[in-house]
Amino acid sequence: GSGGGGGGKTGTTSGTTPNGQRTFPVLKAVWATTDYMDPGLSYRLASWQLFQDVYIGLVVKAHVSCQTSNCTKIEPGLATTTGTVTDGGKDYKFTLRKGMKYSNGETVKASDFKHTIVRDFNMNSPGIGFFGNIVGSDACEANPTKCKDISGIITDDGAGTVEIKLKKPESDFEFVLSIPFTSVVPSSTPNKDTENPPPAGNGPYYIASYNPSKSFVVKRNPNWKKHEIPAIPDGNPDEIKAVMTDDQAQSAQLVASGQDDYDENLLPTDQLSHYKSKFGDQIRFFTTPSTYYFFMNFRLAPFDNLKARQAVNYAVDRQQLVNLRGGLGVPTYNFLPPSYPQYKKITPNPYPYNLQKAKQLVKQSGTAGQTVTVYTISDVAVDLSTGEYLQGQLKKIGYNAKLKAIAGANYFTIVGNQATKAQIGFTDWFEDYPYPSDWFNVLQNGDRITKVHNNNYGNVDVKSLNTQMNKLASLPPNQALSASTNAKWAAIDRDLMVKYASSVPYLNGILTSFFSTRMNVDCDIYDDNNDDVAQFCTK
Amino acid sequence: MTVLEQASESGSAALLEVRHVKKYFPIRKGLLQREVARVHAVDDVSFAVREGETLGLVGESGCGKSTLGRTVVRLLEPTAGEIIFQGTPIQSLGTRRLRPLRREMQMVFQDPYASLNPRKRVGTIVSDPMRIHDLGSRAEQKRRVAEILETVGLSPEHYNRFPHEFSGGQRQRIGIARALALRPKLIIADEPVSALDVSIQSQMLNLLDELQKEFQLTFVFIAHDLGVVRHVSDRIAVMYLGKIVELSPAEELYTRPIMPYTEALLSAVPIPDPDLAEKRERIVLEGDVPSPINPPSGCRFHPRCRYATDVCRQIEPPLADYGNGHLAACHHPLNVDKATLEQVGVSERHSPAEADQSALPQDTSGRSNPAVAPDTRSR
Amino acid sequence: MATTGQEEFTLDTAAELAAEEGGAKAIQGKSPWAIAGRRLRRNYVALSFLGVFVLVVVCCLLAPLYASHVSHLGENDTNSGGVVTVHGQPVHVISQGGTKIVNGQPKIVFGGIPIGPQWGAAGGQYILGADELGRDIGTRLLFGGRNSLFIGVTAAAISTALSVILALLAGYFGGLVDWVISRFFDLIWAFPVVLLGIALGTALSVNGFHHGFHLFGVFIGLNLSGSSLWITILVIAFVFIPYIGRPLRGQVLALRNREFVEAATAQGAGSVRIMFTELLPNIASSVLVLFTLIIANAILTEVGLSFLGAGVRLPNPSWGTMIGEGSDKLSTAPGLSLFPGIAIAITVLAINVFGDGLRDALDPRAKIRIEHG
Amino acid sequence: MGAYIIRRIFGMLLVLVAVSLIVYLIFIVIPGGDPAQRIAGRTATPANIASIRHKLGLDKHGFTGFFIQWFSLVKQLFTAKLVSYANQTNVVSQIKQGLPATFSLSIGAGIIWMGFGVLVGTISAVKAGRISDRLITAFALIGISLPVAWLGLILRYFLAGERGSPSWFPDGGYVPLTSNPWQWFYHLLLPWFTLAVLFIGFYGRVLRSNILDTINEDFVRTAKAKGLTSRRILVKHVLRASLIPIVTLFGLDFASVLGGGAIITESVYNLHGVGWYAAQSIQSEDLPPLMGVTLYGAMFIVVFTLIVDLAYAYLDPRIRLS
Amino acid sequence: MAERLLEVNDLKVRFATEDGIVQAVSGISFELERGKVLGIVGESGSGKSVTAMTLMGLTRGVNAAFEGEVLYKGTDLLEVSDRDMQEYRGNELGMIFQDPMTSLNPVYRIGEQIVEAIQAHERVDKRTARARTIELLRQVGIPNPDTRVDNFPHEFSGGMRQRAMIAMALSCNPSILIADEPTTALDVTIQAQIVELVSRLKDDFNSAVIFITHDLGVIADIADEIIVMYAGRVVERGSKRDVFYDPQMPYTWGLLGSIPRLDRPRPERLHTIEGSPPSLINLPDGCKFRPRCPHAFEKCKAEPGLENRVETPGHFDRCWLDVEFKRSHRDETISGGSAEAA
Ligand SMILES: Nc1ncnc2c1ncn2[C@@H]1O[C@H](COP(=O)(O)OP(=O)(O)OP(=O)(O)O)[C@@H](O)[C@H]1O
Ligand SMILES: Nc1ncnc2c1ncn2[C@@H]1O[C@H](COP(=O)(O)OP(=O)(O)OP(=O)(O)O)[C@@H](O)[C@H]1O
Ligand SMILES: [Mg+2]
Ligand SMILES: [Mg+2]
Repeated sequence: GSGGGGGGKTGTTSGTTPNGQRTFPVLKAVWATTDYMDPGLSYRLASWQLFQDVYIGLVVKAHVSCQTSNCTKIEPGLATTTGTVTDGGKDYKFTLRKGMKYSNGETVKASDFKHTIVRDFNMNSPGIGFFGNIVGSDACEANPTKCKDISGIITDDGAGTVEIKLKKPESDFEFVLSIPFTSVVPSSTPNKDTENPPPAGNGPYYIASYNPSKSFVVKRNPNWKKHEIPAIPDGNPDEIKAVMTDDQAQSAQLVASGQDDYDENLLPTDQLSHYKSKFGDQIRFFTTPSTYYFFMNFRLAPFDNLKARQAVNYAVDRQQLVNLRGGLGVPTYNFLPPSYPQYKKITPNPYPYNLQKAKQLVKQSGTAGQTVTVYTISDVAVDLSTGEYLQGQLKKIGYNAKLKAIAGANYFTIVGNQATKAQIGFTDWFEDYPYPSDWFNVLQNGDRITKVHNNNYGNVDVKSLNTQMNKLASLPPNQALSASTNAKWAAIDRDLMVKYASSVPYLNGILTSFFSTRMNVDCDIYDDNNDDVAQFCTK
Repeated sequence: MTVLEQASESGSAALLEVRHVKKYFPIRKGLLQREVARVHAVDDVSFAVREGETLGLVGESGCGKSTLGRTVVRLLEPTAGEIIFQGTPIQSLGTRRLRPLRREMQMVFQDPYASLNPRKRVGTIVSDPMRIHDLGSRAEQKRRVAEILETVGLSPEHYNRFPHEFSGGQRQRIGIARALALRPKLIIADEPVSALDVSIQSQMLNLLDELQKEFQLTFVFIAHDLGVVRHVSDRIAVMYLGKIVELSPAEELYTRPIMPYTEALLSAVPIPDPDLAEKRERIVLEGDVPSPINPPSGCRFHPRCRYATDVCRQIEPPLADYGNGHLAACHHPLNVDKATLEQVGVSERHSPAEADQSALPQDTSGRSNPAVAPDTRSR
Repeated sequence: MATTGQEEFTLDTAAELAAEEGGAKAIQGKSPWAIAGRRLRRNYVALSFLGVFVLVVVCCLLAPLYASHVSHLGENDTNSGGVVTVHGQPVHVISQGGTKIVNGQPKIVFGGIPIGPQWGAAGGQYILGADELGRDIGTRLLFGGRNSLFIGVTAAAISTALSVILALLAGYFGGLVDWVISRFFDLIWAFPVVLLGIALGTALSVNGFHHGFHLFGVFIGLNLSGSSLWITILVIAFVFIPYIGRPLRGQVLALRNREFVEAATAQGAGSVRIMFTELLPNIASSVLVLFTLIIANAILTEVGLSFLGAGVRLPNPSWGTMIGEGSDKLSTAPGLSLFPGIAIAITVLAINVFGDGLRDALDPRAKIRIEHG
Repeated sequence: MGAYIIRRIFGMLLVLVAVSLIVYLIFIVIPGGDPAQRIAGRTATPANIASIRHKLGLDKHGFTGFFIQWFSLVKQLFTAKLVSYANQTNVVSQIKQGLPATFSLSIGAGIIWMGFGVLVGTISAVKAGRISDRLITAFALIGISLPVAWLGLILRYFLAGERGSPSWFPDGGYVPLTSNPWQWFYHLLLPWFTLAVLFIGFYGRVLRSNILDTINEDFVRTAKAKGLTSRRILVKHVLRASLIPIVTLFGLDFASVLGGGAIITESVYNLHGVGWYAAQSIQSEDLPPLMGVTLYGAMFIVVFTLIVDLAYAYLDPRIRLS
Repeated sequence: MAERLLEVNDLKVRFATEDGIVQAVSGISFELERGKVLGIVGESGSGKSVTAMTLMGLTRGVNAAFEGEVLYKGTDLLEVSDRDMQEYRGNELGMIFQDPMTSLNPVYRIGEQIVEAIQAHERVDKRTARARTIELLRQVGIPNPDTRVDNFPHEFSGGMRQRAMIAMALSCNPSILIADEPTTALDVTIQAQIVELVSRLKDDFNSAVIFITHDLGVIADIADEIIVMYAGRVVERGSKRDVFYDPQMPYTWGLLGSIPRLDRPRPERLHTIEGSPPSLINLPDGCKFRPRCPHAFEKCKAEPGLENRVETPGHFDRCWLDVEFKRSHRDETISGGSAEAA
């Protein structure tokens, strides 16, 4: 459609939010570096945090704080509703809002959605693994760069409708539609990394320029109409100017000195108390829906032995691993993070720290004295120390433990390769979207074990639970979030962690947000894994 | 008669024969390290050394004396020519085949400081050659070293000392001892006394003399001091720019130099006698020795020669025998009487059609050799 | 003719020395080495720094004793949850952090700060403090020193040995051999040292180095696991080759034209004999000086590589890895990188000062360029 | 001369080819570094990986595969098309972006270390044996004994940053000269000195011993016999001759720093220059940027080696280039 | 009587070395008049160069000690400060060294180095200085001086370099030219050129020359007065004819006899001075030549003074032997075996 409609109503960049006059001209920020500034390619928190206000999909995650509200809720985005589901959960229909425009002036069309998914395939996007359940995606999966069309996606630009046909019901499909890989970009976007400038945005902002690992500038989308999508706030800063660095100390100092307003990086754990005492409430801490855990390989000795796995669970003092992060973590024995409705805290504490018992179990298992290599990431100091800690503990309980540290960029590829034969090691998981199948089915499901690029690093394979997970992952949306389903997920969590001791979850991460003194931290909404920059306000 | 014929004719066999030896050093340049020029360090030199004699080799710095010496003992590979030692051509022998011959010919070097390994004890330096050739047991070697040290005038106590603890003259003795260790037949001495003070130099010359008698040594004695060469040599070869320009029995060279270069060289030798020095007429040669990269055409001495004529510029004079084993390469030989000249026939054989009248001997009969005192001339 | 004039050497001191040495006779029969030794013996500064170096080495060698009798913690023994008694009071080795519920609100308690230097207050434990896993810095410093020194000395030795052989071959044979070896030097030289070191270090540390062949059932080659110290040693040894090889080749080239080499050839000595008995003793003093220089530089290079994660692999301690590990805890536990840094500075300084004295005594003109930037 | 330079340039190209081959060799031994898997990301399908493998030519094996892959890397580098395996950024443009920081660091540090090195060396040689010489020598020795990484950390900790101690200097980072010259200078002061300390000590010592050697040269005696003033002898005869080897050193050191060799300094101070980029790529075991940076660095070293040789021939007329 | 330029009285020079104290020069005295050539001969290490360089103030240093006087036109040069000494060097006293290869700075053009010497003492502009340089080069016999002036030292041959050194030394018209073995490194033919040049220029520039050599032949050509040095001492001093025809010191005889001479028949054996020169650190007692002297006797255990023992005035020696004894015995040393051979 033409849909140029009431664009002229406000037409200016100054505006107000429901909270009153809170807009301000420039937010200066320090950001972590990221891999790409393209929703089809990027798979990092640093860029996804921006994308939530720039690249909008058919549906969106609620822009609310997980600390206080239910942040797992899905709300309509480009579509007018969260979709009409028919055919027992196998057919999703959406109607686009009228008159939406990209920042480059192009109109948002239904066919852009299909183009976006095809583009993902063509670019070998890391997101294409999410699209395997769509009818007609097989050819594209087999030969992504040659992908032309996906028959299961039917769009009608005139009517503004998008219909997606699935091979079988999928509990989390609505959630999948909220991640940046499905955020709609104009059909004119080339099928490759655009680098600078990134693809045109369709949210309240667009990324005006991007200088990889150096800086970016985000501006208001001139074609965004006020309150255009209810779930998405219009945003306060008129412009966001960010420099990018991974040096936590430097980035904190830039904000401390008032040169910048917001530190997207974690505060250096070493200086937490210093900053806290000096800047008090300008620093906020958020527990994220993330779990740090050690995987143990079910297929390799000694961890093919339940007792050995239990011994490791007893030997890991969660508190010490929290200490390693300077206190930025909540000890856990669950696999799922607490913010999930499916979470049920495992009580009583299944594995109180007990080296004696651990040693005993190792002895009983008959694996004592075996050589165990602990894998961890070499270029993140905390991860390295965590690996060293585990190695030290394994030594104490009777293994001949070795350490193997691998560069972060390569780490998961290497431990995810069966040829590596990684016995035990560090790993963590930050959700893609807030549904348990993103955890259990990806990370703990024996049916999903692959030869390379395996995400189930421990090759966890409990037949009965596999079936259960598969079943729970293929529910129509109306059943996916029911109380009984939630309870079943919680049971899986408990069985895996306690009965099978499949992994050693040890903490849920806490992240920091550090604001300069001119910022009003009360506006800070920590949603999912990120602050929502659009909602920042000054004092 | 050629040099070589001359050697064999004289009865005793030639120990060393050098035939048309050339040694050019390439000068490389450019993208592919092409050879753009050559230093004609030794250019077609022939001579023979009889057993037991001393052949002196004199010439100015850079004329190729050392290069010739080194080529003869195969420290350098000759560019062309033959080197026949004890009847064996050695110019292309491999290292292995050469080794036994090395026992028979040794070298003494000029610089008493550079020619001894500063990190070795005297005993080791002198016994090394025996060790290389596996001669005798350790004890025997040691005994022999003591013997040799004594022969060259050092005391056996010096066995364990290092070269830096010796004076120049003593070092040179060590160098000689090393050369003697294998009881060689031939010793090439490359300016063995040039670096020494006169008082030490005379000790050395006497020593070499004694050794020659004692061990029946044959010497090729390189020097630039005409006085020294005369003292030690039976025959003397004068080199100029890579060529032998005159070869003569020792005394005759001083009394009757044929080549103007020899004449000038002799006249330049300072004489430690104020009256004689004042009296004598000096021939001061103009300029320096030309570059051996582009040696002058014809006679190589012509740019500095006061008798030079056109023929000298164009035609290279051959080494001709003026009788009595006295050879010279010159278009204008000095101190030669008509009869000899005719017999040699320089003008007919070596002056082509354009050879002018001037290619005749200069009349030098009235002039004595300026360097030599009258009383010796009569001898 | 004139002496170097570097020393303030007046008539009085000379007279004293002459009397002491019993005049010129005393030096008779002494090798150049003995004379250099005599010079060195007079250089009290160099000697005392040699003493410092020896002390460091001895301390590091005694590390196991320290671990078993003083700190009661091994080099890799973690003790993160542990408690020590300081002045009779129990103290957590690592301060305990986490979230506490205060007034119904979760509140973050910062933790993970290791105990600082106790200087004996904890009965020999944690004299220099603990690291973030509760390991004893003192113990690790000594064990780390063992590794660092071992790496420095071994790498320098290997590098020097290889360079000497290459320099002898190149300088002696000249021609094609020289061309090939010189180009090899050029090639390593063309790499920035640190970059090449890190690249090699990183690449090899992933899976180690396993190349070689079997000959009659005996394995000939190198079989190193990724965490082996030998990887770091070989990498450092490799990158320094041209820095020693080039100056030595120059010296050999100059020596090769000296008359004593010709004399040896004229006697019929073979190439191997000439290289090893004529040439080698004459470059030996330079080799020695370069060797000390390279030890110092190898230790420093190890720091650079380990700091960038391409050197010694954790949990093996080395001074370099300790600095790297401590680098992000400078404000809460400065000792973590401060102590190893000081240890390196002292050790390297000692080697450098002694090396200087050695060079003055042996007096070769050794010049060497190495970057650590 | 012209032919000489052409020959040298030809030789330089050969060295660069060899360097690229070695870097490539070093990195193919990393078994886990399969670029295809890495590009594909954490949720990739086997097909996805296969197609990337094909695109990169990784599916070709054996000897030819080796050369095809190497050649394609080098070709892409020279056509500025080479992209990183880790995040697909263009290597050449990343290096270009690092140039301002690296050049600022190198040039500033170079001026400092050369200036101070010459000063220190000259003073201590002229005052040889005196207290000032001993002090300078001691400082120079300490300077070359400090590990750069440690020195940088300690300086950054004590003099910069937000750690309770007064923050006299900014805590790392680079401000472009064009955006704020003062901040540029201010941000670079610490890195300059950190990088320069080692060189100052080293150059000072080398120069000192060169001067003391030169003072004993015959031509210096001649200059004295001419009746020149001691200052003129020092400057015109002694320093001139003593500086020649220093020029060589400087050329090569400077080249290596310009070429991204100041990896540690750039990393410690988080200066996003070429060295920092190299460190990042090394940590992520990312071949293409390393190939780029190494070749870039090698190019500087090779070019400066030529410049040094030319300068040498100019400074010392005895040397004839051939 | 010509102007007396230089008077050296009992000059002593000692150096401290790590092996002990070197008595390089122990009591040397002489005078020098304008227009005269003083030849100094002696073996290596006898202190010739140290004497010459001490005159120029070039041996000063922390490890050197001096005694005695060096009076140049009445001023004691040993007392003159280093800074003021600059005025004398080059200007009043010019010096040429043995090794022309290393004595010129290889990195500056020949012309530049001479211009520098001129400008050090005279306020003249570059152009004038250069013109003078070219003139000087012409005077010392360098062909095409106007182009050669811009050559580097390595483009000159040894002889030409020594000529350039002479030009440099003479550039400021010094009253005294000190030539320290200027011909030793050169070929005989070139040596002859240089000797001739020096004696010619001495007259052109009206200066005095101290000519150091170890070659008695060279000195026979050029010197007016001769000093024979041994172990840092003057052992004989006299006019050229005195020293050559009436040598009083057995050491001088030995020197004369050791030379294989072209002007005499070849002797069977050369005369030699046995042994080698003494170490300057541990000098023998008494006459320093005693250990090597074939005529040494009891008295030689005390060191003889430098005295005039013959009828010719100005002829000094250090020998206890009786003059008559010497006159009757010296010929067998000097002429060696030639007497028998004749
Ligand atoms: N290895 C070499 N490469 C190139 N040229 C050389 C080499 N060795 C000698 N020459 C040249 O060959 C010529 C002859 O040199 P040689 O050393 O034989 O002279 P010489 O007569 O021994 O002189 P001197 O009296 O100075 O020892 C000289 O011009 C010299 O420069
Ligand atoms: N600056 C110095 N320090 C110590 N010793 C010195 C110094 N200068 C000269 N000597 C010593 O003084 C002695 C005399 O040396 P000098 O150079 O005067 O001898 P020479 O007669 O010139 O000998 P040559 O003929 O070898 O030039 C030598 O033993 C020398 O080692
Ligand atoms: Mg020679
Ligand atoms: Mg002298």
